[in-house]
Amino acid sequence: MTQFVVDDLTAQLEQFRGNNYAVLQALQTTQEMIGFVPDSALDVVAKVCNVSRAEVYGVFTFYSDFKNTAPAKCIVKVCVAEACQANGSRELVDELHNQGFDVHTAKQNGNVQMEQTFCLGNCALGPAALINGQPIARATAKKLIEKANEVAR
Amino acid sequence: MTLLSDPRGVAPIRDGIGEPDYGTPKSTSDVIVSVTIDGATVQVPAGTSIMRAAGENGCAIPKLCATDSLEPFGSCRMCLVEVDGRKGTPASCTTPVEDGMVVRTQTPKLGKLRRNVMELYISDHPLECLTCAANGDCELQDMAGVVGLRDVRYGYEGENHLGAEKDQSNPYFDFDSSKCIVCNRCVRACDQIQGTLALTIEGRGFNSKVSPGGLNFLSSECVSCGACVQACPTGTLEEKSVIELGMPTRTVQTTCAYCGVGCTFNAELRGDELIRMVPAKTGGANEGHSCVKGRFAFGYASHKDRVLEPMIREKITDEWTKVSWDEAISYAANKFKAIQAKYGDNSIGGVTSSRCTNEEIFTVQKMIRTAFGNNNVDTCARVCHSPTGFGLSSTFGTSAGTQDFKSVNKSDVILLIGANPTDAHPVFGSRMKRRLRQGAKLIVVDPRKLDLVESAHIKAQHHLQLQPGTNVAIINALAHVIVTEGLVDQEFINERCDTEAFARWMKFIALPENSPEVVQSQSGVPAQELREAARLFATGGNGAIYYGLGVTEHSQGSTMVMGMANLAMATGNIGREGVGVNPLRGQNNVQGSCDMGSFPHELSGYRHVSDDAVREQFETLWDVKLLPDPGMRIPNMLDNALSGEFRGMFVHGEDIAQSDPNTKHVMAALEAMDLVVVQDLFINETANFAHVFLPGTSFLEKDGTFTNAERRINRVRPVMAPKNGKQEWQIISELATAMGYPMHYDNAAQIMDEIASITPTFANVSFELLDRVGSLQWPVNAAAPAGTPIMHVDGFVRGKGLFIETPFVPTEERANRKFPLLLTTGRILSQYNVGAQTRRTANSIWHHEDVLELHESDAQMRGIKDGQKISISSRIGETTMRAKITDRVPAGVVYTTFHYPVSGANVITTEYSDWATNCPEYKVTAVEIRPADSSADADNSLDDVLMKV
Amino acid sequence: MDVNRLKMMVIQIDQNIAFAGPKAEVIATHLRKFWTPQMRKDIFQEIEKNPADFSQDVQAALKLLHGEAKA
Amino acid sequence: MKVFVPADSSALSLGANEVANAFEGTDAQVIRTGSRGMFWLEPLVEVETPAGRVGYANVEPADIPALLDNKLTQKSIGLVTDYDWLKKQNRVTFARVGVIDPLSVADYEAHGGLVGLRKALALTSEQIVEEVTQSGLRGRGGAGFPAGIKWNTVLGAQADQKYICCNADEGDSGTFADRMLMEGDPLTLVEGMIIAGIAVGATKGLIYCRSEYPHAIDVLNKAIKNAYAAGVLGASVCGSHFAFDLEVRSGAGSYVCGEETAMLESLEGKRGMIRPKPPIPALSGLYGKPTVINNVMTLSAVPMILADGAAAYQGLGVERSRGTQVFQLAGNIAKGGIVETAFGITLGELVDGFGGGTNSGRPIKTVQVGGPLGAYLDKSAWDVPMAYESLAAAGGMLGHGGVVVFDDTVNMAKQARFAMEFCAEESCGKCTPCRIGSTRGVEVIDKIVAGEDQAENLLLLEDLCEVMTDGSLCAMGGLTPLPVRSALKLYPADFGIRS
Repeated sequence: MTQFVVDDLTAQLEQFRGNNYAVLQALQTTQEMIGFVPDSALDVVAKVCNVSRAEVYGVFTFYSDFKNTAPAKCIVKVCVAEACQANGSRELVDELHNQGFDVHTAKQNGNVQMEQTFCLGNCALGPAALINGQPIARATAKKLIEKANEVAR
Repeated sequence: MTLLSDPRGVAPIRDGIGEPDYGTPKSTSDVIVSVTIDGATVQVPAGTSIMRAAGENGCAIPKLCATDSLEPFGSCRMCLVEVDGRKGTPASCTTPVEDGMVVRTQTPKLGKLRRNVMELYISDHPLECLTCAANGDCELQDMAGVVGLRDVRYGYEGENHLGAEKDQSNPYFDFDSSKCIVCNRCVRACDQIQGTLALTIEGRGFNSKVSPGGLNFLSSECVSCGACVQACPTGTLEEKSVIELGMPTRTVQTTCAYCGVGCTFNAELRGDELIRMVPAKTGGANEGHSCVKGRFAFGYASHKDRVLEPMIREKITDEWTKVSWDEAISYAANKFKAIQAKYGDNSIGGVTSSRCTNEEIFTVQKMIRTAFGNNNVDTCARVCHSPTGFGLSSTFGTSAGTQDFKSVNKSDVILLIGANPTDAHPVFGSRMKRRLRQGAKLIVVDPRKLDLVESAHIKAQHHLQLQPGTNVAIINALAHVIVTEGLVDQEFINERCDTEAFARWMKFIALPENSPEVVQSQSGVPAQELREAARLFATGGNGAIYYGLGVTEHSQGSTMVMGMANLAMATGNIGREGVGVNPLRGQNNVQGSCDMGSFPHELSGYRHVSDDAVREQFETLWDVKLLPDPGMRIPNMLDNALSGEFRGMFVHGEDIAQSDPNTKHVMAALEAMDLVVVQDLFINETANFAHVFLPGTSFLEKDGTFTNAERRINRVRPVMAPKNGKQEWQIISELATAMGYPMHYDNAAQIMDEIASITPTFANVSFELLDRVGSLQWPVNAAAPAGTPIMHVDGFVRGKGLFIETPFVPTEERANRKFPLLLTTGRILSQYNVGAQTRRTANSIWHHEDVLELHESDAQMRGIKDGQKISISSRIGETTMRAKITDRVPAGVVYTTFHYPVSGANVITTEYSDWATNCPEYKVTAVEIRPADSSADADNSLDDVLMKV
Repeated sequence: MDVNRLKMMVIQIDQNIAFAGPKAEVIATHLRKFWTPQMRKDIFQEIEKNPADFSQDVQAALKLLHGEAKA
Repeated sequence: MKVFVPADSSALSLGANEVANAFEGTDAQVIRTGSRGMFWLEPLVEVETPAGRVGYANVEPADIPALLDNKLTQKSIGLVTDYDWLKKQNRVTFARVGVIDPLSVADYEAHGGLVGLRKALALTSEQIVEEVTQSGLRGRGGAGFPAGIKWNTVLGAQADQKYICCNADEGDSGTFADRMLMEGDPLTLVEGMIIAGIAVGATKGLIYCRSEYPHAIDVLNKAIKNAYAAGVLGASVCGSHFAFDLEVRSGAGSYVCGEETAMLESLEGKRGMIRPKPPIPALSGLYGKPTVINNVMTLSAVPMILADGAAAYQGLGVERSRGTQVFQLAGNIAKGGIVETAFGITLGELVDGFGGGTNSGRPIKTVQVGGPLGAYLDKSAWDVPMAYESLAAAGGMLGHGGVVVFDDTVNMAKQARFAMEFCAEESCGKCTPCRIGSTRGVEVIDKIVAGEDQAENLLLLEDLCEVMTDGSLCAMGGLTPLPVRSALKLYPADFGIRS
C-alpha cells in the first residue's frame, strides 16, 4: 500500500481508534474500501485498534470472507449445502468445474471468480447463488456463467 | 509404534521442569467446598477446577491443553470426567467444583474417550519420538502412555501436517509446526503471561496452525521471552540447545544475574554443560516467567572472550602476562601497599560491583575498610540509584522500595516515572501489563513514548511528555494540584507523618511557582493534563509510583525521589498492598550492594561510619580500627587521581570507562593511576587501563545471594565449578590477607552469617533458611522472621514520615544555540547495560548497534535520513551512530542506548551530577547532530556482530 | 581535588536544600555526612579566599565544620 | 392503485425487482414488502381491492399491463388471506411478514406493532420476565432453553452494563425464517429486543447477522434508523425513561459463529472460537457482562406474548413445546416456504401436506430436519409430532425448524460424508474431536464406501462418532455424528454395506 492508501485507510478506521473489540469491523471496513485486505493493512488495523498484528492476523485468517488478493470483478457464490444438494448443486458444481470454474479453490477465471458457500437462505429454490450480491434461484451452470460474464464485462 | 515408550499407568503431575502442574491456577476464594472425587472426599477453595481439586489430592487427570500458569481453555478433551447428576462428560479443567459434587475421573467410558482423543492426535503427529528432541519431556508422549494408546486405526495416510515447514529464525528456539497439537498454550502464554500477544492461530478447523502473525518468529512481534517454549507440551517449540545437545539431566535452582527483578531459574544441565534456563514457578519475583536475557542469553558465561587466568603488566602499554593466582595477588598487594607507603593511606580505594553477590560485595568493602584502612569504597550504584537511598531514607527512613512486585496486582493507578519496564525490567513489565489490562490506570512521565504509553491492549491515561530535566517541576505540579484542590489524605498525614513538616511543605507546594500553569512553560506538559493526572492519582484508588533511572540520573535525582515520597504520603499511598514508592533497580544486585555497606559513608544496613556504637561493633568483630569520616565517592577518586592524590584502585566487576559519564575524563583519571586492579569476566574498557586483571566468576559459578529491587534475598547457587578456579570472595580474602589483614572464609554461607550477625535488617538470614523457604525480603529479624514484603505498614521506619520541600532547580545543562537538542539515554530489551554480557550472545540479532532516535522535524531540519550515520556532539565530546527517525521522541529531544562501546554514548555525557549523591546526570545532555562522513558506515554491521557471537 | 568542582557541588547543595530551620546547619550536616575531611578542608580554604562566591548559609556551614575540625 | 411486490431475497432471486420496476410509469403505487413465504408462487404480486389483497403468482414484467387492466386472471390466486396453504397456518410471529412495508414504523404500528412494548413499559422487569416464563417460550435457535429462565438469570445478575444479543447467524442449510423476518418485518425483532432489554436491565442490543444475508442487513439497518427517528429506539424508548440502543453487526463467513459463545467472540472482534461454559453468557457474556442471547425467532415471539398475554401463547403447542414454530420447507420440495403453526404438526403433514412432495416429482427418500447437524429421517418418522422432545425421542432434532427434502436420487453415503466435510470446513478448530475427528470422518467414510476393511472401519466410525458426540466442546462437533449415524442406520446400502 502506498502512504496515501495507508493514510486514507487510517482515516476510514478512525472510528475504531483504540477499540480492541473492533478488529473484525476494521477488517471488514478495510475490505470494503480496498476490495481485499493487503498484508500491510493488518498492521494498520493493529495500530488503530491497539492490538497486536498477530491478533489481527488470527481474525483475518479465521473468517472465509476475507481475501488477501484483489478479487475478480465478478464473484459468484454457489451454495453447496444440503438443501441445494437436494436440488442438484453437486451436479452444478461438477458442471461448473468442467467449464473452468472450481468453486472449492475459488480460482479466478478471467474476471470471474466462483466460490462455494454454505447456505444463502434461499433453500426452497436451490441451487442458490449470489452474483455480486444479487440472488439467483434454480441456478444452472449456463445461467451462472452467462450472468457472471455479463456482470464482469 | 515408536511413540509408546512410556506406558505408565498413572498420569504424572509435572511440567517440563519437574515442578508440579495442577492444570489450572489456584483459586483465591476463602470459601471451602467439599467434593467427592473417585470416592474420596476432599476440601478445596470454591472456584477450584475439578482438575486441580483432583490433582492436589493425588488423583491426576490426564491433560494436554491445561497448565496451572494459564487460565483453563478446554480444548484437548483429555480431562473429561463424569459428574453425578450432570449430562455428558464435562471437561475437568473448565468445570469448577461445587459443594457436594460427586466426580468420577476413571471409568471405562472415560478411558475409551481419552484413548480415542489421543488416537486422533497421533493420527496427525510425526512418529519420531525416539529421535525427537523432546523425547522424555513431552506431555503428548506421557499422555499417550497414560491412556494406553496402542494403535492408530486411522492409519497415517490421511490428511496431516507432517510436511509443515520449520521456523528456525529465532536464535534460541525452533518452531516445528508438524509436532503442534494446537493446544494454544503458547498463544495463551504470550497473551496471559507475557502480554505481547505475538502469537495467534492461523486459519481454522483442521487447518488451524500456530503463527507469529503470519511472519517468522524473528521478524514478528515476539520478544523471545520463552513463555511459549515453556508452555509447549510437545517438541514443537524447543530450545535449540536441547535439539543440539539433548535433554538436561540435572537441575540447579539459582537467580538470574541480569536486571533488578531477580528471577529464579532452574538451570538445567547435562553433565556440566548448561542446556537451558527455565524460570521457576516458585520464584518469588518472577513466578515462572522470564525474559529473553535471563531465559536465553547466558552463553556469555562460556564465551571464548572470557579471561580465566590472572594477568599482570607493568605499564598499560605493555602486553598482558599470565601469572599464577599467588603471583597476581601478591603483585597487586605489594603495589597497593607501596602506593600507600608513598602517598598515604588515603591514596587507594575501590569500587564494588552491583552484579556480584552480597557475600562478594561484603568482602570487597570489608577489604577496603580493613586492609586498605580507609573508607574509600563506592559502588556502581553511585551512578544509578544512589539518590533512591538518599531520598527514601530522608523521608521514610529506609533506603529501599516499599513494596514487593506482587503488590502491583492491587494497584489502581500506576504512576510510572522515568522507567521503561517492558524493556529494562521485562518480567515486572509483564506483571504490570497484566494489571493494566485488568483495568488499572496508568500515568507515564517520560520524554519518550514508551511501549507502555501505547501498545497492544495498553494505553496510558496520561502521558506527561516532559522536557528532560524537569521531573521535579512535574512532581511539584502534581502535588500542587492535590494540595490546592483539597485531595490530600489528611487522616493518613495526621496519623503517620510529621505534621509540622507537612505544614511547611504544604505552604511551599501551594506556591504559584509550582502550579501546573507555571510548570507547563518549564516542562512542556499542558497544565490541564497535569491537573487531570494529579486528580486521577489522588482519587483513583490505590496509587503506586514506579520509577527508574529517569528519576535518579539527574542533577535533582535526590530531590525527585523525595518529591515522589511526598506525593505518596500526601495521598496516603504507603503501607499496604497496591501502593508505595518503588525503584526499579538497574542491575541484579544494586539493592544488595547498597545494603552491604558499599557507600563510603555507611556500613552494612545503612549505618553511618560516624556512629561510634556501630563502628565499635565492627571494630570488635573485624579487629581493626575504622575511620569515622566518609571516604571518597567514585567521582572524587577520579578527580583526585587527576590531581595526583589518588593512585590505586580496585575495580570489582564494573566498567567505569564505559558506564561512567564523560568518558574522556574517566580514562584520563584511570591512566593517571599507578595501579588499577580489575576483576571481571572480560577485558572490558576499564581493563585497558589496568595493571592487574583478576578473572571473575559468572553467576553460574557463584555461591551466594542477590537482593532484588523488592528487597528479596535470592540464593545464587553454583551451577558449575568456577572456571577461573576460585570464588571471588576467596580472591578478595587472599588479597586482603596479602595486604596484611588476615581474612578467611570456608564458604559463602559463613560470610552471610557474618553479615547477619552485624546487620540488624539481616539478623535472621542464613543460607539454610533461604534454602528452606526460597527467598526472603529484608528486614528479616526477630520482629519479622518471615521477612517484610511491604514496608512502613504500621508506621514509618524513621518514625513519622517526613515531608521535605523540593524546589525545582533547573540543571545547568541546557539546550542552547550551539547544542539545541537534549539527549537522553536508556536501555533496550535485548541488551543489558554496557552490553558486556548480551553483546556476547545471539541477542545482538535484535539490536546490533546503538542508534540515535530523533524526531522527523529535527531530522528534516538537518537533512538527516533514516538509517544515516550521524555525528553527535556535546560540549564534552563527540561520537557517531546511526539515525532512527521516530515519533517516540518529541521534537527537540533525542535518545540513545549505551550498550555498545563503539558508539560511546558516555563520551558526550557531562560532569553534572545529583546535588546530594553525585549520581551523574546521564539523562540530560545538550547536543547537536549532523550527518557524518559516510566512510564510518561499515564499522558495526550486523555481519560483524554475528561473527563475534 | 579540583576546588572548582567542590565549589560547584556546594553551590548545588545550597540551592537544593530547602529544609526550613537553620539552613547552615543542614548544609553542614550534609557535608559532614557525605564529604571526606579533605574535601571539607579544601572548600573551607576556598571560602577563606573568595567568600563572595558563596552564600551566607554556605559560609556559615563551613565555619561550623571548620570549628569542629579544629576542636 | 396499491400493489405489493416482495423485496425478499427469495423473491428477488426470481426477478421481483424486475417486476417492481415494470410498474414504473404507471399510476400504481408500489409497496415493497417481505414475502408470504410461498416461494413456488414468487414473484407474488398483491393488488389492494376493497375485499382485500388479491394475489398474482409467478408474475413477470410482461404481465404488468394485463395485471393493471385486471386481466391477469390465469395467474390470480384470489384473496391471499383465503389461500388455503396460508389459511391452514397460524401466523403469529410472521403475521406481518409479506403484509407490511418492513421499513415503515407507521405501517408496523398500524398492524399491531408496539403494543407489546407499550405494555411492557407499564410493567416491572420481574413482571415482564414472569410473562415470558409463563408463555413457555423456548429458545428457537435449536437448544430450546426456556427463555424466561435465561432472562431471569440476567435480570438477577449485578452489573454496570448488560447486553441483549440477537443471534441472527442463521447458517443452517434449509433454514431461512430469520432472514425472512429480518427482511419482511424487522421491527418485530427490534421490539422484541427492546422488551428484553427492559426486562433484564440492558440498554444495548446487538444483532449478529451473517454476511451471506446482505439484504437482511441492509433492511435491518434502515429499519433501525427509522425506529430511532420515531423515538422507538434511543435515549427514551417511546417516551419512557428507558434507553435502548441497537446496532447490527455482520459476520464474516463462519458457520460456527452461530454458536452463542463463538458469536460473542466474533462480536468482540475476535476469532470465532468456542468459549467453555461455565461461565454461562447470561452471567458473563459480551465483554464479560451479563448477556441475553436469543435467536431471531425467539425475540420476535416476545412482542406478541406481551401484547396478547402469556396465556394466549402458552395455549398453543404440545407438551413442553409451547407456542408456534416457523417451519421451513426446503430442498427438493414442490411447495417450499414458511409454515408457521403450533408445535405438534406431524412431519408427514408438513412434507406431504404443505410441501406437496418433491419438486422433481420423484419419491421422497429422506428428510433432514434441523439443519446440517440434524438427523436424516425416512417415512417411518412421518407421524412424529414436530416438537422438541418427541422429535428427539425419534432420534431427530428440531433445531431451527428447517426441513430439507431429498428425492430418491440422493446417495446417503455422500450426505454422511458431507456432514463430516462441512464440520471439517467450519470447525473453529479448538477442540480435538471436532478439529481432527471431522477430517478423519471423511476419510473413514471413504474407506467404508470403497469397501476397505469395512467391518473395522465401521467400528472405527462408530468410535469416532462417540468421541465427537461425547468429547466435543460444542454442538458443532457434538452433533455432526447425528446425520452420519442416521444415514448409516437407515441407508446402509448407500455405503456399500452388504447386510
